Amino acid sequence: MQLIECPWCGPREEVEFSYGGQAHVPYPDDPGGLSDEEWAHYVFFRDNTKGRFAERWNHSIGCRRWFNAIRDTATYRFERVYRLDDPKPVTP
Amino acid sequence: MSPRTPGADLPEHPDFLWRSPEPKRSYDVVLVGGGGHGLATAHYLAKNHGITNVAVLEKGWLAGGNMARNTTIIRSNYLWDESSAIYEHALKLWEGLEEDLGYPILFSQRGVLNLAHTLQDVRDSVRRVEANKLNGIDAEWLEPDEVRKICPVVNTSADIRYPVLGATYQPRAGIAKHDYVAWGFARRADEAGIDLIQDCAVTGFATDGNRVTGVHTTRGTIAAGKVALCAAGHTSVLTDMLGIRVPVQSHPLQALVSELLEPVHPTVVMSNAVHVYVSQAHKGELVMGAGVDSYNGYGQRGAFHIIERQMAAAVELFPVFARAHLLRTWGGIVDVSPDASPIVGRTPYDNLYLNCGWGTGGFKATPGIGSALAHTIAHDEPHPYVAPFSLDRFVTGALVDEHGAAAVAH
Amino acid sequence: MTSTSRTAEGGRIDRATTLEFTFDGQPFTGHPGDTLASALLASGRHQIATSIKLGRPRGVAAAWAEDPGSLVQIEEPFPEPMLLATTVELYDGLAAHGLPGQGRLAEVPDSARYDAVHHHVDLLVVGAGPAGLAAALTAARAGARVAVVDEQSEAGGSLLSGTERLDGAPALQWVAAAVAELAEHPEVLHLQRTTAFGSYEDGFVLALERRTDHLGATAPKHLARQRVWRFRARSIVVATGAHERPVVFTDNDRPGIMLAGAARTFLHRYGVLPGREAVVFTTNDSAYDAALDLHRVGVCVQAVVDARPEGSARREECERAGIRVLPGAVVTGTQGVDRVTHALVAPFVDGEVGAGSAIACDLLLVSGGWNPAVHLFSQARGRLRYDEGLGAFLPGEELDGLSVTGSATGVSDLGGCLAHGQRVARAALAALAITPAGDDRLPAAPEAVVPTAPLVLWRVPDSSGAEGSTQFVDLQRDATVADIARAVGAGLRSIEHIKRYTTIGTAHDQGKTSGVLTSGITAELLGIPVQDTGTTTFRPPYTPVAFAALAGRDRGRLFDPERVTALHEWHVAAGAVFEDVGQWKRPRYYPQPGEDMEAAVLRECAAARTGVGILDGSTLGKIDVQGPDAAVLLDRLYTNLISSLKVGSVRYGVMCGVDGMVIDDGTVLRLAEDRFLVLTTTGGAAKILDWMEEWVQTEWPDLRVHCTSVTEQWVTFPVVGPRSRDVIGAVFPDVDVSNEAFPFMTWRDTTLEGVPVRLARISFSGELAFEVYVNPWYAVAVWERLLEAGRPYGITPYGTETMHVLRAEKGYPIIGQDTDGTVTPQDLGMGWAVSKKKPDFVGKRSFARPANQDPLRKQLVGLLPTDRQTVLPEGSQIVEFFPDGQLPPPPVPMLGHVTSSYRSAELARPFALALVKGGRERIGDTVHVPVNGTLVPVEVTGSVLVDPEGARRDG
Amino acid sequence: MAELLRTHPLEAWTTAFERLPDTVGIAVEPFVAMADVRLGTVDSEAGTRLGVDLPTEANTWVPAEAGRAVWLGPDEWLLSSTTEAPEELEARVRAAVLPLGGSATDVSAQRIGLRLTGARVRDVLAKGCSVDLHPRVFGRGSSAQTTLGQAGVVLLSLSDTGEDHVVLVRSSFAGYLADWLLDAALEFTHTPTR
Repeated sequence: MQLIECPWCGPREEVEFSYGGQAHVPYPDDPGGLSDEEWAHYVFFRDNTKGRFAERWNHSIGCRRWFNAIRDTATYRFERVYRLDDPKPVTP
Repeated sequence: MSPRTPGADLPEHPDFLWRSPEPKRSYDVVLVGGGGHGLATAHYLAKNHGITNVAVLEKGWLAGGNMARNTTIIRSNYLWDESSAIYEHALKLWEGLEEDLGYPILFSQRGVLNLAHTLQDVRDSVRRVEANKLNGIDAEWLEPDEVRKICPVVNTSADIRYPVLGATYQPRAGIAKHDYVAWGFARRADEAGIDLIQDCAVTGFATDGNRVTGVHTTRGTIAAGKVALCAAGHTSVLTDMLGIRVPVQSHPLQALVSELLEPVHPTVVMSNAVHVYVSQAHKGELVMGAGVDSYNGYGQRGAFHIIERQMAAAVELFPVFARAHLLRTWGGIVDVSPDASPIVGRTPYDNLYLNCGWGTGGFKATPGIGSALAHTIAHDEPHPYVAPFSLDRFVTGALVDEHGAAAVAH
Repeated sequence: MTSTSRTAEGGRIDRATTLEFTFDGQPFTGHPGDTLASALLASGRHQIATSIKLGRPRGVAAAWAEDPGSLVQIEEPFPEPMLLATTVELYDGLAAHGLPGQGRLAEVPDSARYDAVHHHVDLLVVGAGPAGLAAALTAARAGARVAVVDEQSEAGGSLLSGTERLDGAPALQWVAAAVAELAEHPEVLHLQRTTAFGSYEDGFVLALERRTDHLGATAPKHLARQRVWRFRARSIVVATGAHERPVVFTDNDRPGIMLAGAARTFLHRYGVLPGREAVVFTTNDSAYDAALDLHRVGVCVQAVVDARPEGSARREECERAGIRVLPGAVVTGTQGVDRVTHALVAPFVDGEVGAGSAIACDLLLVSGGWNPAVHLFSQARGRLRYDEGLGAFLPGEELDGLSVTGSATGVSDLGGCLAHGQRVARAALAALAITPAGDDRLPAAPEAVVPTAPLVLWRVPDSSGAEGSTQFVDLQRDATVADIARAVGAGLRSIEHIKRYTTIGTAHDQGKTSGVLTSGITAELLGIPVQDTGTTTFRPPYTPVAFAALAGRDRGRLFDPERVTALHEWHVAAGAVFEDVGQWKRPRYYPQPGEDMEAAVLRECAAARTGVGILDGSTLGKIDVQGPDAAVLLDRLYTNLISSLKVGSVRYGVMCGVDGMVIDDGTVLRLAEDRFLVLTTTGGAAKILDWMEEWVQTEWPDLRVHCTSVTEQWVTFPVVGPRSRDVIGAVFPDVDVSNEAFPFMTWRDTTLEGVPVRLARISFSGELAFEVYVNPWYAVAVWERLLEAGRPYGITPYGTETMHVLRAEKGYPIIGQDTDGTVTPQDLGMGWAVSKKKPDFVGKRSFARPANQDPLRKQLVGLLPTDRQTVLPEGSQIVEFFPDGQLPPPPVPMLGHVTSSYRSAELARPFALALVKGGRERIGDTVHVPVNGTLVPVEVTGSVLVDPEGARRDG
Repeated sequence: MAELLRTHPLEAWTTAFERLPDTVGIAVEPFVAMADVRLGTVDSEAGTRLGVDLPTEANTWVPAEAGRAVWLGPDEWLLSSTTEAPEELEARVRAAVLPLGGSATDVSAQRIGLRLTGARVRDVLAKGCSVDLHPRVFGRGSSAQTTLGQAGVVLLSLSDTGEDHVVLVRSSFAGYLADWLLDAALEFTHTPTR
């Protein structure tokens, strides 16, 4: 049972959070202008990185705020959490 | 020798299993991933197509990934025609596999019960049973008293939080001994001259236009006529090297085992609402699993609260399990696709074949996908069983949505 | 049975009290403080069971959880499968028997309680031996929040097994003082009988406390039998000691063969003489203590057989006591049947075994060195390092927040362990910015004697000709050196393959003694370094944990929360039959005496269609959406246009996922220009609120809108039927309920006795209907007012089943029943609810994909069995019409399936809704539905079967 | 007509709560008006308009005139009032925050409150709450939205001794939580017979 640092509520057990998959995948500006393939990539395709991964979390049992995190999918260790309006950290 | 105690042991393995060859410079076919699917594909390439200049590359030890970590449930009672077709193809092969491999794989057709706890579970279950029957798959809907007859330790009291309202039952379904299965395929492949190369991690691919020409590994570069990826949870790591995007996400899936117990549980029970699945394996241990951990993870471990919830479900459904002991927990990495169906077939590279996205269905599909993928590689044409599972279904929208429809995982 | 093998005095047992128990049906006695194993040994009973495969007699080989031999089944007071006699504390009335193979589960449910407790500490110390106690004292004195847990019944660890002295007094006096001091500190939690069985990320450690087992039948029923402690520690000190490692030799499994340290434990802690004539076989100095201690209490120590060519510096000590020491010698085998009678001893030179001789003994003690108990460190993903000198795997790296101390790091002397424990605790405190206390004294230990270097010896070559087939590596699996050799011969190289081939390490003890031996023997056979072989992975739990302990209190009623509405007690009193909808308990129908469901539902439906019915619809999800951009948000999430809705009006809407599949539906009330009340399905409530929040927060943070759940803020009572206007008009006389003043799909606010009430003309049945919304504080009062006012019209409470029939007759789908995640609004015939005007909404783009254009998509239609009798089972599949009434052989192509099916009072026949391929094109066709082996002909119809013109909604 | 009777979801538990010893006191809080307040920026103007300075520190609550203001998130609070009717509170708060771009929603019946008092209350809570409730960490003025057992709760500390808490729980979960608490308290309530 990991602790996840909610940017607002502080560290809480992982059961209080829900997972939102890859971060920084914006809704397309003009879905109607996309090809079927481009649209499919938005709907279904997400990176599945082994290692540092920028992803979305929601403190669903707590403050209900979404936030982003850089987490290592191999070790599960959270390297940092950041708010939605923060830019994606540059990962080495 | 004294008479053996119940649950004493399993059939002995053969005196020889496989060589540990040095990789050659070149093979006609390179299969990346020495798990169940890679080994089965190797076997059927040799057996059905006479293709033996084949290497199976395994980054760790053979069958050490999900093959070593699953709960060994075998069934074919999936909802959609496309799914039940390939799983039923697999089940028919399972039924002759012991003979084919000359290996005691302990395939025990003890039946699988999928319990229904809500009215919607009942509707979904009947729907699946009726579809299975029309597809020629053995399937029955059982009322609670019939469930109790098949598995007396299931709590079918109406007075529990989520009473059992009935179950689907597939009598031909069952379990097998996973290591024996993998080793049986491996030994046959090795006998056919196929090189099983362990401790050989793929670090990159050599490509030329639309073709993959070779595989860079920790044991050198290996040229390849055709390449197939059978790496389950690690598929994305490989496809990332090739610049191919595949819509799978890798999640931890945990399982656990108890000590050896006198037989109490004669079948396999799965429950989605009261989340747990259980069988009692050959030596007498209870083997159990539950849902996947929510987040992406390659760590072959999950969080313990999943296990605790699973134990609560187990004791709720099987009150007599209360003082059974959890002996060992472990985790695998399942690659889950958006529609909970596999992704198999051709790729943007002419001679590269993809086989992934099996989620929790990988083990039961082993011989089926092995033979269908071997066919696909040999004929350079998707076998009819795998054709519906092409990558482009996500573009057209023609999904095979097993979780949306059946609500039955594993 | 008398205690033939008890010492005259000493030990930690209460000799004044006698406990009676049975083993294998025979009566025995023991004392408080005994384990089942010590009590049996005290009675001279060494054989506990027979082995699983070979049926060989097996006994007590160690003194605690590492014992591979003493598997027992508890029968009384309650059956519990497969425990070790060495870890079962004795109590009066215990009945057990030896267990060769499989344990037995009780046939009745376990009524014992189990629970779990969260506990936060600065420092968690695992193990109350010398190093652990030193660490705990250091932290406690610094004022830190400390927990110290230890798996034994009392603190002391290895000190319980020996004669060590501290500050010139018996070391256990210091232990007692340390325990007393810990108890003085209010922030210290000290738990014995508590096994830390798993360590995870972020200082999370799970421990099992056995709270009442040792009390046997007198255990208080209101206390949890076992408790899972969920520690969250800022820092963890692992002081779990070390397990002694045997040396493998031929016939090394007979009862009476025991680890040397275990013999000291039985002697000093339990006052048990484990034998009369002993041979001690060792590769290191630690076993000399066992030899000397046994000698002191009168055991005839026949020989100390030391595999090291030069023996030990302690040889003289033994010889002074008259104990023969044989350096450069090994035990090559044993004799005996149910107890060892002879050890076969032979010279051992350069790895070769010479000619030997038999030495009579009834106790053969073995020590091959010590394996630090690194399980928790390894579970926390710590890397292990093989130490050539010790022949053991040690912690190979520093971990953040977890340190290992004492003999778990390979330190072997008492003073060293104490100092190490203190040092590690101080470092941990420093990392937490906690200042150690000034007065932090540890007792003085006698100066450590530097031991003679140990010899790493995994096994003695088999000179018996049996090729290792009776050289047992894993006694619980009857797995031998020959098995490992066979695995290696089969081509296996990985320790994981060898484990699976031989099954070593898979039994109850999970390889506590066999794991490292297997690595060593495998390395030897393969000719590679042990480091390269490695170990198999250490996985939780460290020792087995009962399922029920992990289930804790989440059982029975508390397994999963039951959610209920404010009217639940009323429903119960009214005799409702409930349905589980998610976690909600909803009344399904209200049978009257003698009614089955069908009769009740026909009655309830008839009331709603001809008179008036009333439903508790409070479980519907409700979301208050406020803000200047509220309409913008809803326009983006619903397929239809919401922004054009007028204040005071209501609109039905559909929501899709980005894949264009329907995820929820419901009505939307516009409360103000900037405020909407969104109704969701019961199951969709939480999901849709999350869905809205996700879009607002992650995609459209510029939208000025807030979403708040008000599901429990309002009860919702649909009052349905032609007489509903009379009822509403009577209860709310200040509301003009005429169609003109209060048209369909509008809402009005009013009050009842000053309490705000909202009324809405919404109909999920096609009938004239009013929904009543009120604060649930007043739910019962308002419900009863409505019933009272409806009495003249025969107002009839109805449940979800009737609701389903009524809506199905009107062709209204239930999301999740008539849809399955693969259904679009167009498939449901709700193209009218998909806006053509809006440039975009969630899911719109997916409607343009090729698969969405397929004319054979499944579409929602009605089905009427032509026999006017058969109620098609929901879930039934639909096939083409076969004129001969026979199904062809499989596979039979399927056209779709029945999603909803009922008997209709209104239609006077059964009907169904179904998803059928190209269904709307098939209206008028007859198709077949296989039901119980026969084909039922059904006519495909439109989905609206009752009042297709919608004439009834205005009464 | 008579005034409308109010019924509490935990009426049936009253006797069980009354039987508890002082060390694990559980009492149902009276009905109270509550509003969920959303507001982007909290400044003195907001404080003036609302009559309470909303706490901006996470996991805290402050007393408000005849009620409390509980931090629920960076732009969300739970405001209670013992003197106003639910609709009055909502109307007043909504009027106060609307001009500031905020919103307010009546949630008076969304949750019910339980007052937990006594020396063993922290032990009872620790059986199902993973937040550190040590009074040095979770003293008076602390709050947490978290889970207790399997129910989402808002937990408020009312003392610096760890012996006085309020648990707010969704009304539909009230019965579950009441059962859960009584079961958790059993070991402290049972009179030993031996």
